[in-house]
Order: sequence, then C-alpha cells, then structure tokens
Amino acid sequence: EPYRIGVLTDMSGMNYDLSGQGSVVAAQMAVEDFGGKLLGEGIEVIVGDHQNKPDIGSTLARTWIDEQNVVALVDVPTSSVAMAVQEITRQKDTAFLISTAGSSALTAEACSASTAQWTWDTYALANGTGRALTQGGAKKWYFITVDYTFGHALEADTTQAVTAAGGEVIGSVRHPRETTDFSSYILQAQASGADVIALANSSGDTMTALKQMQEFGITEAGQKVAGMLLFLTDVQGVGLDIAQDLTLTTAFYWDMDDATREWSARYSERMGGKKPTMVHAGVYSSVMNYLKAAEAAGQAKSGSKVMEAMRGMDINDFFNRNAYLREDGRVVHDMFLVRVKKPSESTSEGDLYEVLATIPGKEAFASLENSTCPLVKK
Amino acid sequence: MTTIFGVALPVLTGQLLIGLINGSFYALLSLGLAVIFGLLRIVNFAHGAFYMLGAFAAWMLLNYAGIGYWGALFLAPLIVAVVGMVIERTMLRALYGLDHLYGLLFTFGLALLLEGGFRHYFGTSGQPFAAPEALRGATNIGFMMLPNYRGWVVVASLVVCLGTWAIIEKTKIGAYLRAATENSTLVQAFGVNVPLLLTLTYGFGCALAGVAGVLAAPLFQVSPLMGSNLIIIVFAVVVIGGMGSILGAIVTGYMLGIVEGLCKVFYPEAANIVVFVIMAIVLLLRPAGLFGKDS
Amino acid sequence: MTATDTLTAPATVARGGGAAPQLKVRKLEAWYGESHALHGVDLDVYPGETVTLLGRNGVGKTTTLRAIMGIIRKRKGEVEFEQKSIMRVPLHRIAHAGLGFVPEERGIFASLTVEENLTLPPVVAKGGMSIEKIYEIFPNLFERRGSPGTKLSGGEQQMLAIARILRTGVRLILLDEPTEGLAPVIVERIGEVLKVLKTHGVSVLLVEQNFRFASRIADHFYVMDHGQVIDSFTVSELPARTEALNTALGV
Amino acid sequence: MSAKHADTIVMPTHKSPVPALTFAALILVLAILPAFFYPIFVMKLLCFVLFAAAFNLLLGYTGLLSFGHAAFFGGAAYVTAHALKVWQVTPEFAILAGVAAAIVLGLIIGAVAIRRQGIYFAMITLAMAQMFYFFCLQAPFTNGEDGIQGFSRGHLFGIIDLNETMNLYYFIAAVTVLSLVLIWRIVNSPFGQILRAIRENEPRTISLGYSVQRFKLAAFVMSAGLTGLAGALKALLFQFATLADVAWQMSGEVILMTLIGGIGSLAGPVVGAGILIGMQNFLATSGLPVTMVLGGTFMVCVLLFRRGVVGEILNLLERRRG
Amino acid sequence: MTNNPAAAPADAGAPRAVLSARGLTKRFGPFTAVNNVDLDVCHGRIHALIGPNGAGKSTVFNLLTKFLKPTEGRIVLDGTDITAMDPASVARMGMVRSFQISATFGDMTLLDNVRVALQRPNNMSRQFWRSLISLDRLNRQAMELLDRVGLADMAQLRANNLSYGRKRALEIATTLALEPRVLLLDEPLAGMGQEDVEHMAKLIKTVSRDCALVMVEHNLKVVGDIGDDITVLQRGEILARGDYATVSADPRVREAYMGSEDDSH
Ligand SMILES: Nc1ncnc2c1ncn2[C@@H]1O[C@H](COP(=O)(O)OP(=O)(O)OP(=O)(O)O)[C@@H](O)[C@H]1O
Ligand SMILES: Nc1ncnc2c1ncn2[C@@H]1O[C@H](COP(=O)(O)OP(=O)(O)OP(=O)(O)O)[C@@H](O)[C@H]1O
Ligand SMILES: [Mg+2]
Ligand SMILES: [Mg+2]
Repeated sequence: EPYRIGVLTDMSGMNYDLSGQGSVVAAQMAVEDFGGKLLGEGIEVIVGDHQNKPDIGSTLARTWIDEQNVVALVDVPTSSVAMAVQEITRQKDTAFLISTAGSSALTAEACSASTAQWTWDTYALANGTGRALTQGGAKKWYFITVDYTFGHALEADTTQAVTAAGGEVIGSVRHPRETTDFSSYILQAQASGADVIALANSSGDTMTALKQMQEFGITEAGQKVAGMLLFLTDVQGVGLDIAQDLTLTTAFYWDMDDATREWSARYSERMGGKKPTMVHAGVYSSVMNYLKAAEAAGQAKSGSKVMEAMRGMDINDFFNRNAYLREDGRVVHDMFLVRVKKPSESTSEGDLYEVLATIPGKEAFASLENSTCPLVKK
Repeated sequence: MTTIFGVALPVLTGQLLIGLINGSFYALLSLGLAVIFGLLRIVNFAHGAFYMLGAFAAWMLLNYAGIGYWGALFLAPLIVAVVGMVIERTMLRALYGLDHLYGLLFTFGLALLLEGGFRHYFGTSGQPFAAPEALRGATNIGFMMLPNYRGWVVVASLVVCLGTWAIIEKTKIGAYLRAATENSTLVQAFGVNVPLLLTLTYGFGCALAGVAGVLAAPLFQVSPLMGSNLIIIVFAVVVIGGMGSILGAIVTGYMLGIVEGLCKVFYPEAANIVVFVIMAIVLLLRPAGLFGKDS
Repeated sequence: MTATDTLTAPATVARGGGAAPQLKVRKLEAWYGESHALHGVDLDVYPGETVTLLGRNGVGKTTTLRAIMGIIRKRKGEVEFEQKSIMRVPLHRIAHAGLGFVPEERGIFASLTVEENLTLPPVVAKGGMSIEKIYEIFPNLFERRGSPGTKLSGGEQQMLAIARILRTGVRLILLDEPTEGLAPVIVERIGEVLKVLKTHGVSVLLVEQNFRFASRIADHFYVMDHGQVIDSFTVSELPARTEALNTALGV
Repeated sequence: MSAKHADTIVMPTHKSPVPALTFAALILVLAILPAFFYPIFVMKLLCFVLFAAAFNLLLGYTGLLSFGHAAFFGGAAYVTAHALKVWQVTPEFAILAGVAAAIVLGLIIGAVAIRRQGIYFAMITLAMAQMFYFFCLQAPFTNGEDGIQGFSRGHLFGIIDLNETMNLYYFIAAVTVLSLVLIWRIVNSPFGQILRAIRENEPRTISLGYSVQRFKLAAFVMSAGLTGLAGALKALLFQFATLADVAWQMSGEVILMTLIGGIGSLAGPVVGAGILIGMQNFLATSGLPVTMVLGGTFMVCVLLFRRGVVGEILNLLERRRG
Repeated sequence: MTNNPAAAPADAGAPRAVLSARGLTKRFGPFTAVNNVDLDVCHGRIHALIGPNGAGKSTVFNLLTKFLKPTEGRIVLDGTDITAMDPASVARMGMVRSFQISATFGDMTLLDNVRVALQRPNNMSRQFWRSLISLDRLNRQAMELLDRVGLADMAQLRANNLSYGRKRALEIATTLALEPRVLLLDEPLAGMGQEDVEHMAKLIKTVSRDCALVMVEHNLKVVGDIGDDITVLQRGEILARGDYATVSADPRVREAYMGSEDDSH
C-alpha cells in the first residue's frame, strides 16, 4: 500500500483562497519533486474538505490514519479543526504539518511531539509588525480589536512588542466579529491622534475596515494603518488602491529572489496564473522536508520519530531561511516586513509587496523561555 | 466641550449620523423582506444572497461589460429581479398553498446554493469595487467629516424606501397584493392577474436587495458571504417592526441603525446583540411588533 | 334544444324569449383531488334571468359555481358564456368576460377596510352601481366603511360580499347562499336588491337553501343531487312541484 | 344506548408490538454495527440521530419550527467540555451539567419564543440563538475560535473508562436508545395527545381549558434538554466543543436532517441524520462543493419530497394497500 | 325601556342565574358595539340571543366567554367575578363555548377528540411518562358522550371525514365532556341542511337540561321551538326580552328584525 499524505483543508468555505486547492497543488508538487517514492513505496496525496467543522475534520483524520495508511496530515485551516486534529495525531503519533492554522496554542499548552507548525503564528505576525513600525518611529498606537479571545491575544502580543520597542498604546476599541460597519470605530481611532491604527482582527473584518478607512481619509491625514493578520489574498481582495502603504509581516513573498520566483512560477502554471500565498509555499516546504526526514528516519509511521529526525536535519529551502524545528513543534525561520505597493508602483497583477526588512526567526517567534508546552525541558 | 455621559457631543452626533447610514441598509433590506413576506407570505431567507448577488452583478458589469457604477445602479437590481422572478415562476410558486415554513426552508436552501456557488467560483476573499469618481472624498459638515458616498447612500435609500411605501400603501396594487395574500383565488376570480402580480412582487423585493447590494459594494467587500450574516439582523429588524408592515420595516430599519451606532459608543461589547435584545423586549411587550397589527 | 341538452323534462315554457342562453353548461364534471364531485351538470341561464340551484347539503351546488368560474381547475365538459367557451380562459380573465362571483364563505379581506374591500374588484364593464348607490342600499356598510373587513358582523360581511360585485358591472352573478346567517329583515332587503338587478338586466345564478326566499325571486329552478341536475322547472310550474320538492330537499 | 354497547365498539388501545420490535431491532443493529462501520462514525451518527429526534419532538409533534436548536446543542457541548476539562468531574455529571444548561437556555428562549407561532417563532428562536452564539464567541471560557479542546473523557461513575472506544460506544448507544424510547413515550402519552390537539387546533384546545402556552413551553424545554443531551454526548465523544456547534448553520442542518428523513415520525429523523451525516462525510472527499450540494438538496426536498424519505415510503406502502 | 340597569331582568322567584352580566359595554374606538347590556342565564334553560345583523350578538358572546375584554360592566359566574379572567381559566370554571367553524381536531379520531377534552378534568394531561393505554379508562365516558350525540358507531373515524352537521355534533360532545355549567353556542345551525337542523335542535334541548345554555341564532323556527328566554338586541342595546310569544309580538322587534316575515313558518 502506498503512503498517503492527507491534505485536510477548506474547499468550500472562507479559507478557500488562502489555502484550499492551492495547498493541494503545493503538496502534490512536493511529492513529485521528491520523486514519488518513499521508502520504496509510492506516495499518494489525498484531499479532504473539513467544511470548517471540527467533527468532520477529526473523523476524517481518524479514518485516514486508521484505514488509509495516511502518514502525514497537512495544512488544516481553521484553528478549532487544527486543534481537534492535533489531539488525534498526538494520540496516534502521526505527523501533523500545519501551515494555515496560526493559533499559538498549537505549539504551547496543546503542543505535540509529532507536529510541526510550519509557516506562521499569530504571535509572529503581530510581533513583527508591532516592533518594526515602532522602531521606525511610530510610537503611539491605537487598536481596533475584534472582541473575542483571538483578538485579545493579538492585541496583547502586539502591545508587548510595541512597548518593548519603546512605543505606547494610547487606546483601543473592541468590535464584534464580522462587523459590517467600522465607521464608529474609525472615528474613535481617528480622534485619538495615534500614529498607527492597528487592526487586530482577521481577514473579512480587516478588509472591511481598510475599505472604510479610506473613505474617512485616514492615511491622507497622516496616520499609518497596520494589519496584524493579513494575507496576500486579503490584499488582492481589497485591491492596491485601498491597501497601499499598509505595513504587514509575512513568512513568504513570491518575488523575493530567484528561488522563490522559480517555485512560484511552477505553482502559478498549475493554478491558472494565481500567485502562491505563504501558506501554499509552507505546505510545499513542509511536505518536502517531511519526506526527507521520513527517508532519513527509515520509517514514516511514527510521526514523532520523523520529527526527531527533522530536528537533526537542515530544513532550509526557498521558503525556510535560517530555519530549524523546535521541540515544541514550532518551525523557526526568518519573517519579512513588507509594505503594500501603490497602484502606480505595481507593474503586474501579482506585484503587490515591497520587502522592507527581514526579521530574524529568533526575534519573530515567541521564545521558549515562557513556553507552556510540556515538551519543553527547562 | 459639551459632553453627554462623558462622550463629546460632536462624536455623538457623528455616531448618530453613521447609525443612520447603517440603518439605510437595514431599512432597504428589511423593506424587501417585508414586501415579500407581507404580500407572498414567504420568509425570504435568500434575501442576503440576493443582496450579495446585487453587489456581484455590479462588479461583473464593471469587469466583464465595462459598465460603471451608475449603470450598475439600474442594471444590477434588474438582473437580481430577473433571477428572482425566474425562481419564483419555476419553483417558489409551488409552495404558495403550503405551510409558510416550507417557503422559509426552500429559500434557506436557495441561499446556501447561491452563496456556495459564488464561493466556489469567486473564492471568499472578495473583489474590490470603487465608489464612483463623483462621490469620492468627504465633506466637512461641521461636527464631522462625512464621506460623500455615505451621504449618497442615505439619500438613495430614503428615496427608494419612500417610493416603495407610496406604491404599496397608496395605490390599488397594494390592496390587490394584501388581498391576494389572504385569498388569491378569489382576487383572481375578480379579474386580477395574481400570479403575474406575485412574480413581479417577488422580483421587486429581490431588486430592493439588489439595490442595497450595489450601494454596499463600494463600502464593504464584494464577497459571497456578505449577506449571510447581515440577513439575521435584518430578520430581527423585520420582527421588531412587525412582520409584513412596510412602514414598520422602514422606520425600524433606520431606528435600529441609530440605536446600534449609539451602542457602539456607550457599550460596544453589546453592539452585536443589541438588536436581538430589543427584539426580545419588543416581543414581550408587543407581540405583533412595533407597527404590526394584532392578528 | 335537443334531447341531449338536458337530462330532465323539457321546460314547458320557452325561456329567454328565443334568445340564446347567456350561460350554457353541458356535462360539467369536476374533481377535488381524486374525489369526483360533479358528474355531468347541464344548465342554462338566459339573459336577465334569476336561476336558482336547489339541493341538500353536499350535493355539489357550490362546486358547480366554482367549476363554472374556473376556480376548480380539474374539470371536464363545456361552459359557454355569451356563446364563447370559457373552459380555457385563465381565471383572471373570466371576470373580464362579464362573470362575477360571490363565494359561500364570503371572502372578506381582513387586511382591507370595508371600503377597500368594496372597491377591490376591478370594474370590468360599464353599468355597475356607484359606491353612493351601494351605500344607500346598505347603510350599515357606510357606517363601518373605515373598519377592517373582518371586524364586521357575519351579516354585514355577507352584505359586503354582495355589494362589491354590484360595482363591477358584470352581466351574470354567481351567488352562493347569500342569505345564510342573515336576519329576516336583511334577507328581505337582499331580495329587493336582486329584483333591482333584474331590472338592470343582470342575470343571477343563485344557490340557496332557503327555498322560500328563492321561490320569491327566481324565474327558473334546477334541483341537484349527487353532483347532477335531477330536475328543472320554471316559476310557473312551482305550485305543482312543491310537494315533490319538499321530499327531494328534505324540507 | 348503553355504555355496554360502547364497549363493544371501542377496542382498548392495544399495546402494539411494533414499537417494541423496532427498538429491539435497533438495539440489535447497534450491537453489530461497529463490526462494519468505524465506531467513531457510528457514535457521531448516534449523537445526531438523537439531536434530530429531539428536534422533531418539537417540529413534528408540536408543529413548532425552531431555528435555534444549535444553541442547546452547542451550549450543552460547551458546558460538558468545560466540566470535564476545568471542573474535572466524572462524565455523567458533566453530561448532566450540559443537559441542565440546555434546559435553562430552553426555558429562557422558549419563554420568549412561544408567544408567537409559525415563522415568527422560527425567526425569534434564530435571533435568540444568534445572541447566544455571540455570547459564546466572546465569553473567555469557550476559547474563541480554538474551542475547548483536549480533555480526558474520564471514568463513567468513576469506574468505566470511556477512553476505551468500545466502552464509549456502548455508553453512547445505550443513552441514545433510552432517549429515543423516552421521546417515543412522550409522543405517545397523555401529554403527547394534548400536544397533538394543540397542533391540530390551538383555539379549540384553549377553549377546552388547557393553558396552551405551558404545554408548548414544556415541549420546548423537553426538546431543548434532549438536544442538550445529544450535544453533551458529542462533546464527550470528540473531546472538544467549538463554535461550529452553536452556529446557526447547525440549526439549519438539523432541520435538513428532519426534512430529508420525514417530519413527524420517529424513524424520519433517524434516517435523515444518517443520510446527512453520511453525505457530509462522502462530500468531504468527493471534491464537490459541499454547500451547493446541501443547498440544492434542501430545495429539492422542499419542492419534491416534503414527506421525507420515511414519509414517502410509508405513503407508497399505504397506496399499495389502499 | 327594559334595559334599565336597575331593573332585575329575571322575574323574582325564577331559578337562580348561573351567569349574569351587568352593564356590559364594548366600544371599538368610537363605535359602541354593545351598550349597557344585562343578562341572566339560568340552569336548565336555553337563552337565545337574536337581533339583526351587526346588533352585537357575537360581541356579547365574546365578552361573556372572555375572548374580548368589556369596556365597562361586570360578569359574574357562579358568584365569582370573572370580568378580569382569561378564556382558559374561565373555561376551567365550566364555561365553554363553541366556535362557528371547524372546532374539531381533524386528524384525530372521534374518540380521541373527546378524550382530549376528558383528559383535563381527569388530571391526565401532563403525564408524559405514561403510555396511551392509561387513557383507556376514559373510553367508557367518551363513548357515552359520543352516544349522546349519535356518533358512537363512528368513534374510530377521523374527524376530518365527517360531514358538517356531524362535526358540529362532535364539537358538542367534546364540549359536554367538560361538564359545562354554562354552554355558549354561536349560530350552531348556520349552514346546516334541514334534517341536521332538526337533529341538532333536539340535541341542544337535551343538553340544556344539565347546564345553562346561551345561543345566538337566526333560525327563528328553532328559537321559537326550544328557546326559553329570548333577548333581542339592536344596535348593541336590548330591545326586548321574554319568551318567544312575548318577543315576537313586540312591534319593535317585528320591524327591526323579522320584517314582514310571519312567525308561523
Ligand atoms: N375542498 C374540498 N375538497 C374535497 N372535497 C370537497 C371540497 N369541497 C367540497 N367537497 C365535497 O364535494 C361535495 C360537494 O360539495 P359542495 O360544497 O359543492 O356542496 P353544496 O351543495 O354546496 O353543499 P352546502 O349546501 O353544504 O354548501 C361534497 O361531498 C363535499 O364533501
Ligand atoms: N373587533 C371589532 N372592531 C370593530 N368593530 C367591531 C369588531 N367586532 C365587531 N364589530 C362591530 O360591532 C358590531 C356588532 O358586531 P357583532 O359581530 O357582535 O354582530 P352580530 O350581532 O353577531 O351580527 P351577525 O348576526 O351578523 O353575526 C358590528 O357593527 C361590527 O361591525
Ligand atoms: Mg355550498
Ligand atoms: Mg355574529
């Protein structure tokens, strides 16, 4: 029986653009590039649509592992589903290669020895942007925060980075998730006189807020806008006209060097011209490195053994720079601070970012010092 | 500076105005729902999907046909109306004689189908859509900068709402439609082409959602899911106003927009449930809704 | 008339003065779902006539009216109005041909006021009564013209149901049990209205259980049983028939 | 006429052997099912069977369409999960806590909603459940999008280890069967008879002196409690409770299950839950757009198969006979 | 005028009134539908309300059964003031009304229809844990009631399959199950064929022996045959009252209600 790699993603819901079909293609590319054979057996990529429901995701994960010889689960957007799947991969000691899910909890109290959270987490994005902008002179911050655990955490993480870099938070306002109208909050933020208005929310809300900020002429009046959690697809969604000059942190941008361009060109070809997001690149990199590690470990069944092998391996590639896998499952690698181009600067449809700075992995991700992961030995 | 409960007066006035803008959407959408419910006794769960369809139609007109905002303002609702009428003719019609719940369930399925379809073909992150040149920028109206486009939204929605109300309450069409909800066979026996009237009404109700969609396109992201959450609030608005009451839907729509705006200033944590709380209170005190007639 | 035109004894008195019938119904059958309610009804209404359908409960009188009007779509046979078949005419066109209908359950609309109810049916031809005239005949309605239709008492609703058809200018009215639930004085008044209609040349096809009422105003009678017309006679034959009728109707 | 005559005409309501046989068959099927199907999948199915049956108690027998049952399902799941994870009580108490929470919620939502009927009722329940959704989203104990995850199922009565799959299976199967029996009993009881009367003709029931509102509220709360039981079992089974269970889409799904299976029969929701859950599972790996397929199914069911699978079959059998 | 509130409507020495109303008035906005009406209904007698259309008969009826709230006036049932009570509690006190249309449980058998009515007085309505078999002990009583209205041999039919007249009979059977002390019937004969009318009139007469009965009816023949006390309403006020002979001889009644119709038909 061939080894199977299960890409468990959202093929019909709100994460479809960010992950979805692109993740499937990226995983297939990795398998092909690896040669299509692992430990003498074939490798197959299978796909599941968890419909953003943890019960469907976890049932699928279980049946895959128990009945279909799935040795690695890949991607898994939606943090509740990822958390549920992680419980199963931990029990069954199956490799879990997270790319889309960004909840820091996955490598904190809920961490697992067979997991690698490959691409990003909320801490890294918030922290990267917060620190970089404050160091750049924007000292006074105002938050528009989505009112639930996720937003609160994002705000707290950023605040920490901002104050550490010598800035201060002069106010914040909480809004309900999936708000259609941000003008009340924008007015309050505008009145605060802050240098930076930070959006501590996620894609749908961020996009609406950005659109409405332009109406109120926020950036024209000199205030900076920062998205704490913003993906390439979001920027494409609102358009450069509105997103221009936004500062954000990303793990990957297709137009950084020859290596990224080469891979992205191959990806685009298979995806009807679409550019890869960091999630897609992360899926490719994680699957590729997983296969190498499994080959090195001489087996694929035990996910934790593969991860152990991976920890002793060089996992750098076009996506991973200065990268290593930590015992809590976090893949530490360099992150990049980027600025969204103005429409006049953009030369082609996918030409969206200007890379401002590289954030070294050690600074980007939360250190192990305060880790709540039981696997971390102190 | 004058303050009320510790909030500066200009901020408060600004919020009131903004609430009115939000209310414009509630009013337009709940009006469409009320028209459809009041006259067809169908709870149009697909109303949010038609709203989305309106926005997408505008976007497609721009991107595939090169027709701009002003053209879309007329064409997009028309497209939505046609889609609505086709659905009414071919499917919804079969449900008229049945329990109202079936209409609700059918349109619920329709909403899933439409939203799912758009999600499948257009993804979820949405499409950009710019406001027309003429309405960009903002005007200083003393206590706040009012974005021009928002001013336009208020005016446009008021005109559409009042026009609709006048047509339905002040002409014989309204009487036909109300009578037809009670006993359509008899009205038909009197010589009124009820089936056609119903088709047109459904189309018109959907077109109202379409108008809201076009108006919303430059404000919100044009995305397949834009209507699915809004619709539940709009339901609440309709219930508060009194289901089927045209005037109730309009007035309550604007009113709740304002209340919600104020809530965002004084107690933002409750902003997303304030409408539902009001609904529960209204139902306890006046089961038929603020403007509803007791049955 | 040929023998097949009617199943009953031919009328001894020529009806309609040689004119063609205004409404001609032949072999009309109708179904409610699977159940066969009419088994071939034949009847004629001549211009200006008041014709009464008699019969016990449940024999199909209402069904006959509904089938003529086209409210029941599952039907067979032939209905001609003013020499044109109306079997294929859609329901909403039938009123425009000149047929008016007053249903048994009155069909007053709760969401409309009395006056709105009154003006609801579109005027299909000239010659209908004016609103003023109607209010003159039914002063109760004038008094209550602003209230919701269903807030009227049962009898007032019945008056309203009749009154609103008078406005439309139809030439034949199908009237289903108009006196049900009415006080004797009002019944009398309705009788007078029907006589006024006759002077205007409007024909009426009346369904009545109140035989005494019908006998005072009708020109011709049909008796129904089991979804068929079993007897037919004109008003002059009435005295001779009373005995037989009483048994047939169970009076 | 004498009462003696009366007795000869009316047969006493005989205890029909059919329900007992059906339940016996059900137990038998449940006993052997794990041999053929993945036990976790069967357990999930059972949770939804119970959910749909509890929902149908309200819709099918009282004629009230609730669009807010997700609140009871998900609410109970959260409370059970919280009880297991934070309070660390034994599973039976965690489940009881979940059910109690659902009952309290049912009382609150029901008290407001039963004042109206039909679609009004549906929309009020929808709005109230939405309020509860926002509460769950914002309340810290639910952990927002992550949900409450990763707790042990513990030992039933402190003895039986529910982390053993088959132990869990028999526990869930037993609870489900008992609950179905209970629902069957409620429907076929003097109380159920009054519910039927209310559905048939509410004003008449009032005029016979019944406080209809109380009966409706009682039915609503019973349905909420049993729905809560289903949610609690699901939390126990999957070892998590998340927002997906309180979202209004979940209310939509349970309606779809009932509709597909057939409203107003006990077997309907059972079949419907099976079909929908099976379909979701199948669609997950089929590559078809799930929402579109579900939406289309909904429409087709409403347009063409309003009686549902079970209803259509019964109807067919009846026609054969008639 | 007879409608002087001070004057006791019933003669001294007449049977005690079970239900009495004093000064009953109902206004709908500016319109007075019922004005200052006094009524006394006695055990074992049939009290008929007649009057021209729109006189306010149904409104009085609705006031008595609490389906409408009186604007003014008092209603006393068996010595208890019920003016402020809701319909369900009044029903529980033994005052039961009929509806003009379809007041049966269509999908249930006749037996079940009657049993539903019997469940409440027997305290068998809340037991959700007991089986339906427990209701069998109501069968004997239910069958007796069906027997009284002549429906015993149809006990297992569904109510929907009954003819109009029989539905009304069934309705009366369920109503009797509550052992009403006051029974109110609004146009019980409307829309019935001649045979049914006679049957129903007999039934009403029988039933009235065990309760006080109020009936609104246009069928003068029946009113003349079975009515004991008759109250004539006109424009919301009492025009006349007394037995049939007295009332029908009153010229005002003849003018307002009967018209030229003679009472001998
Ligand atoms: N909607 C219906 N569905 C099924 N059967 C019906 C329907 N309406 C009437 N019937 C049946 O059709 C037959 C004829 O009914 P119809 O109403 O025409 O009688 P009718 O002569 O008008 O009686 P009545 O004097 O009681 O009004 C009856 O047996 C009746 O039960
Ligand atoms: N809810 C209401 N609102 C306004 N007016 C009403 C209402 N109910 C009744 N009326 C009016 O009160 C008057 C008395 O009505 P009621 O129904 O009591 O008459 P009735 O004596 O029963 O007549 P009928 O014999 O025709 O049934 C009528 O003029 C009616 O229009
Ligand atoms: Mg009839
Ligand atoms: Mg009346």
